[in-house]
Amino acid sequence: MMFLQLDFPAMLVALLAALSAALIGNVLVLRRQALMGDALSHMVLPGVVGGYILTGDTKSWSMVLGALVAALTGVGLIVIIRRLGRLDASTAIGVVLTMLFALGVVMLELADASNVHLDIEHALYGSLEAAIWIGPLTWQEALQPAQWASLPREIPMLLAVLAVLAIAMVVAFKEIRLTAFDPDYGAALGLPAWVSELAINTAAALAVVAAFDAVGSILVIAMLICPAASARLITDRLAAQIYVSLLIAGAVAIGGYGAAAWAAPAIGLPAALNAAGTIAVTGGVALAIAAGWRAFRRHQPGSAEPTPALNS
Amino acid sequence: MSPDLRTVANAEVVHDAVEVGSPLDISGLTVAYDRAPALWNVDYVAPKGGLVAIVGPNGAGKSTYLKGALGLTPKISGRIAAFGAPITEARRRIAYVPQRESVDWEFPATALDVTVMGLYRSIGWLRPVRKKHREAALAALAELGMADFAGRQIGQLSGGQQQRVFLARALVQDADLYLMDEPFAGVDAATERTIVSLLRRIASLGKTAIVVHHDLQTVTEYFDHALMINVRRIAAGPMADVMTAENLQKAYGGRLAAPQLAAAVG
Amino acid sequence: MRQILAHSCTVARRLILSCVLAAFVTIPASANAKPTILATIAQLGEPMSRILGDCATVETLLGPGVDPHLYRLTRSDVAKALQADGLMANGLNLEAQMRSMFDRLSVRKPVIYAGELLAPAKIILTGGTVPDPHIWMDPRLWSEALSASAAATAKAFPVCAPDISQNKAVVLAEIAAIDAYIEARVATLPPSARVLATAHDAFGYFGKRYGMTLLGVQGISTESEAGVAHIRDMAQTIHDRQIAAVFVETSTAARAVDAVIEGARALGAAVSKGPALFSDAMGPPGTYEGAYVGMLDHNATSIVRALGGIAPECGLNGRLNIARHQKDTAG
Amino acid sequence: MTDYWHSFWAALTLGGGYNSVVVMAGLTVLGAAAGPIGTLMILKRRPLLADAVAHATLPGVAIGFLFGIWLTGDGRNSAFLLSGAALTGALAAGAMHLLKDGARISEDAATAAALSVSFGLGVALLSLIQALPTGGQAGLNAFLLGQAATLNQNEAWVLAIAGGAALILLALLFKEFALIAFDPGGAAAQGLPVKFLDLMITGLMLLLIAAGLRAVGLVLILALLVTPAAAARFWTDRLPRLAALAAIIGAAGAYTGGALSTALPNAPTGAAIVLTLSAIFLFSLLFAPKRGAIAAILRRQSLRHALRRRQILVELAAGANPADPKLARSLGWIDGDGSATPKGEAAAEAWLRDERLRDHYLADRPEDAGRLLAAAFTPLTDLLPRDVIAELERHEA
Repeated sequence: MMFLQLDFPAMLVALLAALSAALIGNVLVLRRQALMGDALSHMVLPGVVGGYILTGDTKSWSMVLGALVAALTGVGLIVIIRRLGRLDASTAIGVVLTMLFALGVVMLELADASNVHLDIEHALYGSLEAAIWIGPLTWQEALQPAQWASLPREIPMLLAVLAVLAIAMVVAFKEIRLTAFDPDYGAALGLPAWVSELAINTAAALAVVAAFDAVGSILVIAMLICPAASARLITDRLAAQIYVSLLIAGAVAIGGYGAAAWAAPAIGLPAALNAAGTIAVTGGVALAIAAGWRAFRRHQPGSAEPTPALNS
Repeated sequence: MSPDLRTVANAEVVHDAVEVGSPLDISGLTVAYDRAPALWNVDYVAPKGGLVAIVGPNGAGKSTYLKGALGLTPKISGRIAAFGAPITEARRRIAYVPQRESVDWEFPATALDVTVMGLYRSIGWLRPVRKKHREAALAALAELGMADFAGRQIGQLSGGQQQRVFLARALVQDADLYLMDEPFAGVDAATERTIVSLLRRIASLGKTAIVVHHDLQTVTEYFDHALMINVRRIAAGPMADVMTAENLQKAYGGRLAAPQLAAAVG
Repeated sequence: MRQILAHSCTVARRLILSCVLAAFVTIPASANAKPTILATIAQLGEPMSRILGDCATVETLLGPGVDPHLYRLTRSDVAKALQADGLMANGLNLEAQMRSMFDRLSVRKPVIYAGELLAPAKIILTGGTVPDPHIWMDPRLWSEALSASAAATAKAFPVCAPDISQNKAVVLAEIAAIDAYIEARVATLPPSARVLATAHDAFGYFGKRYGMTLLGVQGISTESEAGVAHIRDMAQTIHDRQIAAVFVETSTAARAVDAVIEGARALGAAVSKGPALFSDAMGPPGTYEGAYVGMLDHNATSIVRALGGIAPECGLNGRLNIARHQKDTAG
Repeated sequence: MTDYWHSFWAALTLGGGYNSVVVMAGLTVLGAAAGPIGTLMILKRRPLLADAVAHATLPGVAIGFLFGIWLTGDGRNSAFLLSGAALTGALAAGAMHLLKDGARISEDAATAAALSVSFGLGVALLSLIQALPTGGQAGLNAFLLGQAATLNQNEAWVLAIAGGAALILLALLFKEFALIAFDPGGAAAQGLPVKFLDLMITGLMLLLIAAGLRAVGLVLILALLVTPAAAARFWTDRLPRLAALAAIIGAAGAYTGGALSTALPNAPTGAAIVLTLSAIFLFSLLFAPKRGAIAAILRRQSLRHALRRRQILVELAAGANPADPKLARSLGWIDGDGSATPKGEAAAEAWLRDERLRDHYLADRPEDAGRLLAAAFTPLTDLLPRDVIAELERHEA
């Protein structure tokens, strides 16, 4: 019963969030925008505060919506500053990230919102462990659709986000590949760089903000990067990279949760560890293994042999 | 006003006349990235059919010319028409071959994947790549002697092979105008021969290729027209008319060694 | 089930929902001979465990020195909450991270929000709108909250009703005694010295109860950033009003207080850093300060002595060890 | 309103009281040191390494705390906390390096991975600490925001010493740093210890983070490292000036932001400084005279306009009717019936002459084409020395 009520929903939320993050993470890694997740996690603050100021409610869609608005504004600012100032992406990210976060802190003070427990931690680091499923007591009950209504609200939301991302990935796969690989050629074919930049950043902001609300920013930032970067080291094919990254994301989410929940107490620690943090660390372990494997394979003789043509 | 001066001015005005249906008709193209213009008031009407080399010293704006023609770089002024229509309406008929160094060759894609990109526009945005597209791309690769490498990740290809992939991508597009940015840079002799024969075939089909080329030794051999620029247009027209010692001096100044000059002028 | 008094509309709505659902839900634990009740903070858990006596086991979630505003749940905590037969929290948004989970669990087991059982008029509203959750700082008010919580517990666990009625009086009498002690000790302070300067505004109820003016360096939440103006003004006030001591708390870092003291001293004030007070957290379990009465004794005795009033060094019950808790406030 | 101006001015002249002076002094030195370090980091294309390193101090703080409990029973030992933070910060920088050079992961992905994984480790360790029955973990995780307003004298001294030491090292080794930032290959050829110097830049950054992070928070440190350096780029290209300007902007932003936070109620210090720096950045981005966005737009506009005038002159010189009679008439170059005025004739003639001289000049020195054409509408006589003009005119004759 404990597993069904406590661990199963938390693992499901972690899994769905990790899969969405990994999916869009593949695109960000290829486009060298891996730091977007970190940037978003800071840039949403003024939106969260603004959402609170407008509605006076600390836990509602208004704050998620505010976060999304702030995220899109921040992304737009980064793009504009890059273009106007001819700065590289990381510099523009550093400037905009600190600016918007500071703006959020000032809004927090001016609106006297600091009187509320609108703590930034809570807004940004939603708790994975709190996603319990109170409904069913047995697996038989759990299989009845009537019980699904009592699933944590994060699950349908994350499922929807994952579905939207997956469909977008499939439909726009060739455009994503084209604009990530050779934006100039894409523009020469009639697909301007700003269109893809806007579309991808919007999708990333949507996915990331939805996942922040459910599992917190640490897990999301790690899952944006680690699975995709690991898969990139393992395979040279884009489609394979995406599938491998999803596999890694799933394994890391489940494995990391297991390590936090059971392995830690089993080795004598006084309590379970924070699951989001442990999943992030597990993602790092996966990346380290992939990097090691790549280095090992490079030193193997014969790795540079030509491979036969694929008749696909 | 001296009659001599009047002729100069006349020449410039006459150049503004639009030759209807030319594959590429550019007038008054001025592009500035930062403060100094990269291209200054360049007019050029490409011939229908034929191989044109864009020559000029480093930093003369040769690549900028191609990008400006394609609308990839914001221009200060200038009119661009392709096949008698605005460039946006003619994109399908134009194949662009960017510089090889402009992309990340570690990118997870095979030679075939990259070649298929040439068909993306005719497939249509957000529509899937089908088997027939892959077959067409494979045929283009085969034409450039790359059939055996279709499934190879592009980072594992040699420089010449990578260039061939880019050419296959342009070839599969079945365009009427080819804009190539330094295709001969850093390729092996075999690839160079392949590119030359590809260019000849383009010309023989009555199509046009405009190619940025930096090697003055081979330019007269490979091409029949030239556009010589050094920020401004120095000269344009049939190869022999352009590659004069006077023009070369105007474009390159003291930067051209005597033997090169001799070879270029022939 | 569920003697949860509706404090707000949302709670009321949830309550209706939980009552409806409760009709179909069996509470396995109610069959249990000795129920387990999980309390979030020790200020609630410790007195409740004594009120419930041997009838129930009361566990406390947050350890010493933990800031409940920022506490992050781990699986162990959620498992405890799932396994417990009843849950007790302060409410009023103190346990921000846990609220939604507790609300969801309320369909399964009694969830008591002690602070929300009080009449809304008694709750201090910060900035006119936001309830201040640190009710335990006023022993009289907290007695009411404990009393109401005990009644709610007795209804939820009828088996415990006799124990509760037996123990409640003892515990509440102890609290009344400490309340009288604090009132008398604060009275020894000259009216001008009745100013309590602390690192965060956890002492609103304390100040209201005993007639002390409050000065806070940070806002009510531990997650906000102060401006220089605020620090400077506070230093100025401390100088102008000749305040003898500024206090830090065990659950917040002491930097802000250090800066204020430095600023005041630069103005020529003779101000010292008072002993660390317990605000959101209490002392280690098993010690005198780990109990609610001991915590209040520690706070009041420290405050009165540091501000120049008269109070016995070892507090009301002769068990205080103020020096021992100083190390927690370094840095 | 005037009250605010008054107290702002008082704060600017160090009359804002003890706390104000301490905060402004400490942060101004920090800002001055962070500016040039940020400049070098941007040049080496790793401006957000600081972000990763700062996040990576969290597990170090947690480890230092646990270590302190294990050794002394008390976690709040600042020596342990600080060395832990420095250690994991350095480890993260090293891990990033390995990922980037060893595994060929791009800079941004390596940074993001190091950042999120180390921060995740920190969060996991903190959840362990909060379960310990020891207490005293207050404030361990409060580093995103920091409390710059509560800087005390000791901390200000630490910042001043760390910042001052960094500035002195930067000044002494600036040539070497500049060389390895621009041209590591060349620097190695000259026998410079490139790896060591590279490590030193990272080390200086780590020093500032270790000294300032707990006091002023991650966001302020990051802003002091990135924003002044980015803003300075709009004013100059030359590295020594760039670094000096970044130092000045960093110091001025910290100083002014500190004063603002003294003068205004409810102005959080760190945020006030970040926003002051952001304002300087946005001002530079828009209004810098040469590289600013507005200057660039105006330059394009005037170039476009000049090209239109030139076209009219071409047409006039050829005896044709201008295709843009409106502009030609407004310039007084043609009269009502479209024929050239004497003024127009003269302008056309002057232009043609200038163009011819330009041709002659460029025929000899084609490599000057870009530069000479940048000033295409300035009369050549204003651009070239008189003897060169005379030489060209002889040629023409």
